[in-house]
Amino acid sequence: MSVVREFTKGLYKQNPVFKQALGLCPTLAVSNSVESALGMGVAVTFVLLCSNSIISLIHKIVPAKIRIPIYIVVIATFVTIVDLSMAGFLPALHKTLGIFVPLIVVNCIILGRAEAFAGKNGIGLSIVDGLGMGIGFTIALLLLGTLREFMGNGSFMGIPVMNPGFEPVLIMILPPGAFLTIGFVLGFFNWLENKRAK
Amino acid sequence: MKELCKLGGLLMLITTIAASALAGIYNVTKPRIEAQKALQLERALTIALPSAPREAIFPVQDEDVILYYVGYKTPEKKELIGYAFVSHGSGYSSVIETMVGVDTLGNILGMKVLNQVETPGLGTKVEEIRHGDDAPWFTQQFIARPAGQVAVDKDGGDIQSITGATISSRALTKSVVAAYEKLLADKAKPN
Amino acid sequence: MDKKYFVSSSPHIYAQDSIPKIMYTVILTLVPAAIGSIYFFGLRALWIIAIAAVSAVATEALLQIMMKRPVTVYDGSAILTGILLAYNVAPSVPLWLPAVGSFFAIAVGKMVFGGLGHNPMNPALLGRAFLLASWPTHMTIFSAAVPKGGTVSGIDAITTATPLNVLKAAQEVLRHPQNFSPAQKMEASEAIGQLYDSLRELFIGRIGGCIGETSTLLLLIGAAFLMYKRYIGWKIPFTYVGTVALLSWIFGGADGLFSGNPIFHVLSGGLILGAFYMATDMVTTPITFAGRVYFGVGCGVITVVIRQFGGYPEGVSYSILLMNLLTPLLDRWTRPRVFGGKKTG
Amino acid sequence: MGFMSSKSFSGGIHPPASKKITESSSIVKCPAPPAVIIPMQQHIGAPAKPIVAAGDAVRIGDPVSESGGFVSVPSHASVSGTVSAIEARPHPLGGKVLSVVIENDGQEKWRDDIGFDAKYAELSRKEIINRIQAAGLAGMGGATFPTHVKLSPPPDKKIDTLILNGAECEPYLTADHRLMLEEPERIIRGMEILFKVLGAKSGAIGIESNKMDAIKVLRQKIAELNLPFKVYALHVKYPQGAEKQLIKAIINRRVPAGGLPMDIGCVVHNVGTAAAVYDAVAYRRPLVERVVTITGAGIKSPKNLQVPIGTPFSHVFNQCNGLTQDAGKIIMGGPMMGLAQSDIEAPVIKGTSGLLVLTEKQSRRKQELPCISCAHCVDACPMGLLPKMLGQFVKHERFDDAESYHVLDCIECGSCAFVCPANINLVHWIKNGKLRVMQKRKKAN
Repeated sequence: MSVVREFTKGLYKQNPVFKQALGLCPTLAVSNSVESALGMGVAVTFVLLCSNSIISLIHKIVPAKIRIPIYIVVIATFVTIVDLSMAGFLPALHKTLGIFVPLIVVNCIILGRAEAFAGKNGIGLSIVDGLGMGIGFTIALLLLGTLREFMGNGSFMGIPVMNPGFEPVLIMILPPGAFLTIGFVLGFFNWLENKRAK
Repeated sequence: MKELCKLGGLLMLITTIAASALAGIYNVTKPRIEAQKALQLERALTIALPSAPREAIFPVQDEDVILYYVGYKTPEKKELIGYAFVSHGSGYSSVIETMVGVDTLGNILGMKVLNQVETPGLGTKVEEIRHGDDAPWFTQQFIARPAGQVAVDKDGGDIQSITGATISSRALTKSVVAAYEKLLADKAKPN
Repeated sequence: MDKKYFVSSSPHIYAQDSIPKIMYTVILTLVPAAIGSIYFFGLRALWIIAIAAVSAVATEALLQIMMKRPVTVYDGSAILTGILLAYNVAPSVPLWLPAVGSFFAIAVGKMVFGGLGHNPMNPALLGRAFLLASWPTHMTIFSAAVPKGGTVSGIDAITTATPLNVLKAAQEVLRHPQNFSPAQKMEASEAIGQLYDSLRELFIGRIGGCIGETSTLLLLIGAAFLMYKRYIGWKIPFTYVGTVALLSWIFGGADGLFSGNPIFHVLSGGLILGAFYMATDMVTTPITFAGRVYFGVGCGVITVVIRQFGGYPEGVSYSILLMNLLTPLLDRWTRPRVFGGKKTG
Repeated sequence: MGFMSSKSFSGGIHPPASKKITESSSIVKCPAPPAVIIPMQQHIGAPAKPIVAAGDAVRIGDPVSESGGFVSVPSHASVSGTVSAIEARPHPLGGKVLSVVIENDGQEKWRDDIGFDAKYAELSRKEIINRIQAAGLAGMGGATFPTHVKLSPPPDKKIDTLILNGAECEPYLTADHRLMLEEPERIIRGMEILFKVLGAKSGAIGIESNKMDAIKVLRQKIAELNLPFKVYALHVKYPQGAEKQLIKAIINRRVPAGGLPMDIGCVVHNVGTAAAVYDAVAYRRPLVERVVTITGAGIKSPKNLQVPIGTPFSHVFNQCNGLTQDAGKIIMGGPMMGLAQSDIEAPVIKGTSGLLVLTEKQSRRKQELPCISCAHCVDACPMGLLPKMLGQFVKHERFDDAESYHVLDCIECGSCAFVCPANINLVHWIKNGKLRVMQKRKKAN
């Protein structure tokens, strides 16, 4: 039962972006198209999964005083792995994501889960938690990416879905569009929550 | 003191493991990354000098710096087709890097934008491929024009600039002219 | 003797001003400019103004109904926002553009923050910024907007660009002479000369530009009435225009310092509309005496910096939006001296 | 604004004067009511203590109470008759206050010792102050500060200027105006006494220039009596009669924030008070009646009446043929700073300068709208405050901020609420804020 709960909490109830407002920097920066959102989501999920499992394995032998540097080293290692592999196998995506792949190191979702969950739980639950959070993050990015790409470019995954007369709302794929979109999406979820609470 | 050594030792251990893991990954991915880069260059060169086979295009270097490429009809350096070079122009929000190919008279044979981070929807239209086309319409305009004299309509030339993105359009034309002049200078240099 | 009398805190008499009265008066003073724009650009200008105003009112009413709040669209503030937005778009834009702009201005610029009185930035300008970022091609092309009896630029030979666009292009040539041919340089200096000769056209408004910004004369007629009614003060508009005049005299010329033509810079672009109608928006500007002076000067500095050194030929709307954001700080820094008190904070 | 004439102050407003209604009606004596109600608190400071008991017989001018401290004054019977009760009665400042109720016997018998004292000019400073306190004098402009206290500054404060306040800047009110026209001699003689007691070097009377007739009359009287006083015609602007603004306009000095006029060597008295000082010192006559302007669209026949202190409002209204059908609001004082009354049985007190009755239509305030930061209140504030901010601070219970924005310097003149296009009652919020800040300070001590 608790495995299911640890997995599903990241999807909505404790969604890192919508509920905890973590990892907003990459969320805002790379959600201008579905493709980069998906790439970023998968990259973060992979790093989260690996770092959560390694940290849950070693947290017992890591002294509290140096746990943060060690966590960072672990995370940075996996991020570099992702960065190099992406450059090797998916060069186009690597070019679009650019600096934001290395920046996953400082993404607070990953260190946050390490501190809040993996550093206290066993490997099994930590993997489930990392997977749930990673997928939650990916869902958030995909939602934003879909909205922004649709409005700002009239396309989905690069395929035009609007008729040629459509004039895209350019601002939506520019940085201000990210803030507008996430503002409205967060507002929507809060409104939903308030309505449910009543 | 003892604790410090213990902590330091542990940190050392972890970083060593991480470093070794990365070294392994690096070795695995390095050839692929280089291959990707080479592939990109190759594609650009093929677009820039469409009638020259890849094996017949040779870089001209000054020490380690590639100055330009020379393309022939055959790998045996017979029948000179033209030259390819990379131009750099400051656009609206980035440096636009373009591979340009010219024939021996300086007429443009082909062009491919290598790198640009212009405003999406405006400056990025330098790479826009219109529905039904197979090459970007903006750079297609350059083909067969003398590289030393290309200019956008606003500067009195024939290249129709991108609506709302005069700066990016102008950056491209100006960089091509400048890079072509550099090519002439480089060619004049004794190798 | 059972009669109940009203009891309330003093004072017991009030001035006759009210928010709707202020709003409708401002709208009224914008009418001459509207008539001017219809004369210069044709009926399409009227359509754009009407669509923007209707869209603004509809958006506000709709959101208020959705949020179950009292509907207060009768206060005139939404209409004013719509009209000002329409004044800030080119007469050639497609008709859906002002509708979308008004929707954004009211929804995101005003209602999101809590409605009238709570918005940190001028909603009309925010709407304009949104339109400019979203559909830059529609917002920056004036070639289809030739005013009756004039040209877009005020120069016979140049038909596609506004005076500020022409000036910017010509200055580019003159400031970097090494990149251009002698013929181009000749042409540029001639263009600048002709621009400076077209001041009369600029003043009347027989040039291209946004719907409401071109006619300095008609705008000033309205603004004078507002000043007479004391709905706008002298501090922000005069310091704003003064700063722009001074700085463009110093930095605005192509022949080095102190060679600019301040009158040309004041009359062209959206400065008069911005200084008298948007930098004076009560909600988003400082309430203190000194705050309003700094606000005007700040707007002027930013406008000139954008015009002279920025990527856009015009900087009025961004300068006002940026200074709007500084308003709370300006109010805090410039608290007036209490009667008989020492200078504070 | 920026350009400050020396005969004015910055800020302020121009409300419609509405003085035409009563400015040409001469002061008429109001017949004494069947019973008067003398509250023990008619002044700022400690309440007075009753010294009569139910059943006692009193004549006009007999004290019915004694001072409850230094900052306190006694009250006097304003009719002759019998004390019928000593009990809490409705008070114009709100609530119920201990009052002496006297049944009028209609005899109008005065106390014996009241009469002209030809040697009053020879009295010592101390004796004059004692007579003034014994006469129960409190400022008649409305603030009701005990007069003798203002005449006894601490030794380190040298007073060089005496200012008489005849500005009467409140709309509608004409009581001071009529008094200046009809009784210039009492005013100037009273001023002479005050001048002497304070040892001042210069004396000035400030009158708004919409009362040129009064200015002329007083100037004539001063010349006639050969006194060194000056009469200044001031800009017609509200609140020209506020103490600090009046001083600024006449001698161009600013009372420090939180300070008193005596800090800059100045004392201000109302013209009505000056007249009462003359009565008290030269005639030993206590303050038992005063001029009240009864005005407004809700009054059938507006008048200026000489009303015995303690007369219920209802009786005063009857002398003016009563209220109209649509009378909606009764205000003691002027429309800018006056107090709305809920009970028309409350009595006229020493600070009652007017009774203003507005119609129902005039009484309804339009619905409050959101503040649009138009800054009209900032421009109007004569104290250099930011009323908009103060109102918002109080609304959000940010009393520390309100204090640091000088909420306590507000003089409650009402200019900000008058001009507010959003119909926000800023004075209400600011009064609240002052109260809370004061409570907080008390607690801290």
